[in-house]
Amino acid sequence: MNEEARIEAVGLAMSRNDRYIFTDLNFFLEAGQILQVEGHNGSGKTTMLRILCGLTLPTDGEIRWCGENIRKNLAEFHAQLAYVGHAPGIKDDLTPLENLELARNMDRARPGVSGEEVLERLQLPAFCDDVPCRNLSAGQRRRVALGRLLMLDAQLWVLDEPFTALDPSGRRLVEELLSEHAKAGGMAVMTTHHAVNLDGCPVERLQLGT
Amino acid sequence: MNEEARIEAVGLAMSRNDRYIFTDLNFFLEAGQILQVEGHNGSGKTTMLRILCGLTLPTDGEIRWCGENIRKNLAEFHAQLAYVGHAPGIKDDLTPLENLELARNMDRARPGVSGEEVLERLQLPAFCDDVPCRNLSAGQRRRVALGRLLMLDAQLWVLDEPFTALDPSGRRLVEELLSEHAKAGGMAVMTTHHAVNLDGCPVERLQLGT
Amino acid sequence: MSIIPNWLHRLSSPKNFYRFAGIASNWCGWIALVLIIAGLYYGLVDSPPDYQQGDSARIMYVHVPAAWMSMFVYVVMASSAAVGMIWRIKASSAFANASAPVGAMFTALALLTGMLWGKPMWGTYWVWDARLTSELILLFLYLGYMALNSAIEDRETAARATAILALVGVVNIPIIHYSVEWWNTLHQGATVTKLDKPSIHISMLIPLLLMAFAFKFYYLSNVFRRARCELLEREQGKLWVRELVGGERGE
Amino acid sequence: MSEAKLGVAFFTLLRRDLMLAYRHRAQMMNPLLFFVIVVSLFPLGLDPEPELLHTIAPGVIWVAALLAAMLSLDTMFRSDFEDGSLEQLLLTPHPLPLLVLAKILAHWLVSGLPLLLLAPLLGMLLNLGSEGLFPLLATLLLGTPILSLIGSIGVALTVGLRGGGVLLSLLILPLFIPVLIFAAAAVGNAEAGIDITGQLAFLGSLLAAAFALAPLATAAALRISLN
Amino acid sequence: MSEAKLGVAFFTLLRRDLMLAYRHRAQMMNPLLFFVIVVSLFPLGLDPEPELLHTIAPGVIWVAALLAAMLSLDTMFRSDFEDGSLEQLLLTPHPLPLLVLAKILAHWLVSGLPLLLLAPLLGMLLNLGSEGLFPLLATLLLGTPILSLIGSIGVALTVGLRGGGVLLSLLILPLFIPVLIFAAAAVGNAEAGIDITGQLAFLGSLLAAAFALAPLATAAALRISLN
Ligand code: HEM
Ligand SMILES: Nc1ncnc2c1ncn2[C@@H]1O[C@H](COP(=O)(O)OP(=O)(O)OP(=O)(O)O)[C@@H](O)[C@H]1O
Ligand SMILES: Nc1ncnc2c1ncn2[C@@H]1O[C@H](COP(=O)(O)OP(=O)(O)OP(=O)(O)O)[C@@H](O)[C@H]1O
Ligand SMILES: [Mg+2]
Ligand SMILES: [Mg+2]
Repeated sequence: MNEEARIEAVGLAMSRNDRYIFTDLNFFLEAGQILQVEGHNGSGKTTMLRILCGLTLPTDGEIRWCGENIRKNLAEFHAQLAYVGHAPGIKDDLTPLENLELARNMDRARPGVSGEEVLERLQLPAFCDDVPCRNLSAGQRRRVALGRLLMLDAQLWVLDEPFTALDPSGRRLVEELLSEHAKAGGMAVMTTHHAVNLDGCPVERLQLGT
Repeated sequence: MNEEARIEAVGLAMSRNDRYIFTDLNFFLEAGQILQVEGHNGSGKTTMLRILCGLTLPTDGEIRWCGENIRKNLAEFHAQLAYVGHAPGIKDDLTPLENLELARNMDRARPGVSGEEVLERLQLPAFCDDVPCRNLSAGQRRRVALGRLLMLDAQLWVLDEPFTALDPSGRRLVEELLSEHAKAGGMAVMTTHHAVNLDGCPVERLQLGT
Repeated sequence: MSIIPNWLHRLSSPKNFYRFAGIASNWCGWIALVLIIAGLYYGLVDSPPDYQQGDSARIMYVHVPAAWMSMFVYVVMASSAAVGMIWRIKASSAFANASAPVGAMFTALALLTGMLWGKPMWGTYWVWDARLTSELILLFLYLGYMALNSAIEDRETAARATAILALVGVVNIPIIHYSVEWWNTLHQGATVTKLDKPSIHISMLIPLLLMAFAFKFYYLSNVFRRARCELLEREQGKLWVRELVGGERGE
Repeated sequence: MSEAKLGVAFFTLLRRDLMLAYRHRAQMMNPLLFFVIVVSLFPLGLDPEPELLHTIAPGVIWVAALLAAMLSLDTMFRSDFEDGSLEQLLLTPHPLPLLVLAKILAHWLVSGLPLLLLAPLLGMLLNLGSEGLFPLLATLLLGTPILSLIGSIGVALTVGLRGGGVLLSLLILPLFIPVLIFAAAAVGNAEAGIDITGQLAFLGSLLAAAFALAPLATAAALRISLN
Repeated sequence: MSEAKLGVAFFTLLRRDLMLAYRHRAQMMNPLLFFVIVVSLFPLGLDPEPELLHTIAPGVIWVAALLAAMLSLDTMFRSDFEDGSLEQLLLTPHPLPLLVLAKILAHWLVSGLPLLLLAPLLGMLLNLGSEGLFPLLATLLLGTPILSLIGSIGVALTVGLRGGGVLLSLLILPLFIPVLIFAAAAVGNAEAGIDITGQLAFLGSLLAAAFALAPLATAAALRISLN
């Protein structure tokens, strides 16, 4: 991974219905760092993450990837990005494996990783292999969605409440993934209302809406 | 509230696509008790709660309210019930207040409670009063959905992951509501992957899918 | 449960039904074959040509029984779907599901033979009169039933949803039957099924009835076979199926 | 102890649906505009000879009404299903068929009634004679509620399914056909000076039957779809 | 370091949509059946005289094709929007217009092409003469891709909205009208023995323009809808 990578928010402001949710937000993140965005309900965390990905246009300010506004070269930025939001982003009519293969082929794949390995890592029960995702429980679907992180070769992970619907073993799994990612030089921005415990990795915090 | 109230599951079994999720489940709950259903992802918690409400037909077994199968008199059972599931059950195009009034008029209302009081209790910011719910954040919408518990005069609460998307203050609020409800003789069945801390109220536990 | 007679209840367990259906399917198949041969012989060789329509009238021996079957099967399908829904009898829902494609086939056959017959009689393959149209609707109802059935994943939910659809569609059956009276149409009025006295010659009536029964038995044979397959699939986890499959493998 | 009141619930639900429609006034106009557009497509697709238009007017107006009703049906339960309001409806202590009836009534008021108001104008566009106008209105008045009632069954059956929209059409269009045939024939006959009380009586009895049975079937279908 | 390949992504997306359609074979048949049903509605609503049917055949078939295309459009992005796949599509490193093109192509293969195969049969039912058949097929071949292309813009604009279905019709039906007019006129003319190369050329250039512009517009609309 790129050791020099750096994502930066400069003077970010966002208004919805003529009410500012946040103004003049500045922060940056470098390779190997993890940022947890905190704030009460409605403080603008989801909105901020979507701006960070380039899905939503901020009212003011910009996001810079390696010093350059992401709008300049969105494709290159997206090649570095993996996003798991509130919506799972998986097709209900396909099996978990098909969904993972799909994610791989649509984006920049992590070399040498097979769908089966990822499924194993996600601890889905065996019968799930040939069951369409619509028949999975909330937590099982969440796991499939998180599988995207393992299939893609992305340096920046953006995660919106990744622990939702996961049982304790699932939460531990995500924590492991995060600390491995950070150790390999990746970076991650996430929101969660829960304490995260990544062994050995410091977690930066950003407080919104104080 | 009815001191004699009692809900009981007798020999419950459920199969989905010819695979049994659980079999021969028996438990009961009496006035003033709270039951937390636990289990790993996919162990059948959501399915069980929907059976308990009478939304889903079990493959085998039955639910009894005060000793009588709920199918015998579904209307009377539903008059005692408030359910908050994965889906919020609120209309996105109405304001929070309109949603609460709606819940009240469609069901058995708690006497002497006004929508404004409930909104205050839910700690929604003031500007939310005349904003349609679609413009609220995930946690704010969750709070409106939980408002139903305060508007209705229900003895049995059934809650599927009520803490999802709530910030710490929201979680404390739900815990307060639960312990008040139990002290007043109500009963509640809920699922959550997190530890709950109701001061003074013991919480029964039911483990699924071991 | 007490409403169902005991023997029916026992028969309706998937295992017993599976065995019964196997035997019934074979018997009905043979009976159908014999009746078809007899019917075709009397119909095509032994009966006189129609005094008005000549030899083209012989298509009647396929058209009329097929048209009757298309309606009969729908009623059977709807009733057995309803029974399956109300008492949650898997065998009954499986029977209904198996009926749908057979019924659709008979309907298509009635339409097709009707069209072929229409060309010499009315000078066109198709007219939009009430009977023809309502028969076409019947085909759509069958197709809708199958589409809904395959769109719902959970078998039990699918069975109950399609039962409602089938019951609602029954309205169409009297419309088909009485359409010739309600609207003035090109199509023949009732000739065989008139209550007082059939206005058809006996030498034509016999092969017609033979073919009608042949189609009924063919339907039973076919539907039992399909229902067996569906039951096997739905009960694949059950002990009796595993025993059965294991036994046939010679283990 | 408080009691849940059925009347209050019925009117609350009715008012809620009307209010939601009103909040989306633009969308409320949609079935209407669709109706107008489809009707006006025909003179475009065909040779616009007055004589021909006159002949096909009743059929075209009725087919358009049917398609408009069908398109608007799709929204009847879908949004309630998606946001969980439907579950909550099933969990009230009131008889579901009556609540369903409130929703059907709202649907008709929003999407059926306006067609009635617009029909005279379109009839004029298509050179429909003045003898045909009253029968057209009468058949629409009797027929559009039937469309809402029967349609609700189909929507309830398909509400949880992917691509439900087209499946829905497949299920209910055949059931609408008798209405179409009788209604269009009535208008045509009236123009030709033939008595149409028979056809109107048939539509009326169809309406009565649908009114009695459709809410029950819809309620049962909803329970199944949510299972 | 691995590279994301555009070709792979294009065909993966195309294959995915075809596979999803195939998983729901029954639903794949739906636009077709809808087409058939609508065409058969007309003779019901009208007086079924062969002469009349013959005259209105091209118009009716084209209106039905248009409605069938429109109904099936609704599913083009909706399920992707609801389950978040659309967001993910926007976040791939590939040019969005090309990915959109893959989806449009899949849509046409599933819902436009089958209409072509069915049209001769329906033409026969409506007494369309054999001179009209080839032009009907030619116009459908040129016209249905235009419907998919233009339609995708409308779907992209309305994908996040409630009751989008009807709104969608409203947005795109007017855009479809030129196609309808020219195509139906071409078939009618051909039957009357008039030369139709002009009309076909017009449809062809419309197709070329839609092919070049629609994916760009759709991609831009999607970005806006997801903002
Ligand atoms: C596509 C065209 C046609 C269709 C869809 C059709 C459909 C039907 C149906 C549904 C019935 C059963 C009615 C009932 O039992 O209530 C029937 C019966 C019959 N059809 Fe056709 N028919 C077609 C063409 C014809 C033609 C061209 C003829 C001959 C002129 C014909 C002669 C008859 C006769 C004789 C019966 C028996 C009537 C009775 O006794 O009930 N049909 N047809
Ligand atoms: N509609 C359905 N059809 C078939 N199988 C289903 C359906 N819904 C759920 N299942 C299966 O039933 C099992 C239990 O699902 P359920 O949603 O009840 O789990 P859960 O305990 O709530 O899990 P989670 O903690 O992830 O929410 C899962 O294994 C799932 O695959
Ligand atoms: N589409 C929208 N239109 C108008 N306002 C919106 C929209 N989406 C969100 N908002 C407003 O923006 C604010 C921030 O919303 P956001 O979803 O980013 O909060 P959040 O921090 O993610 O909250 P939560 O913890 O509840 O998920 C909220 O007050 C909400 O009312
Ligand atoms: Mg959020
Ligand atoms: Mg769950």
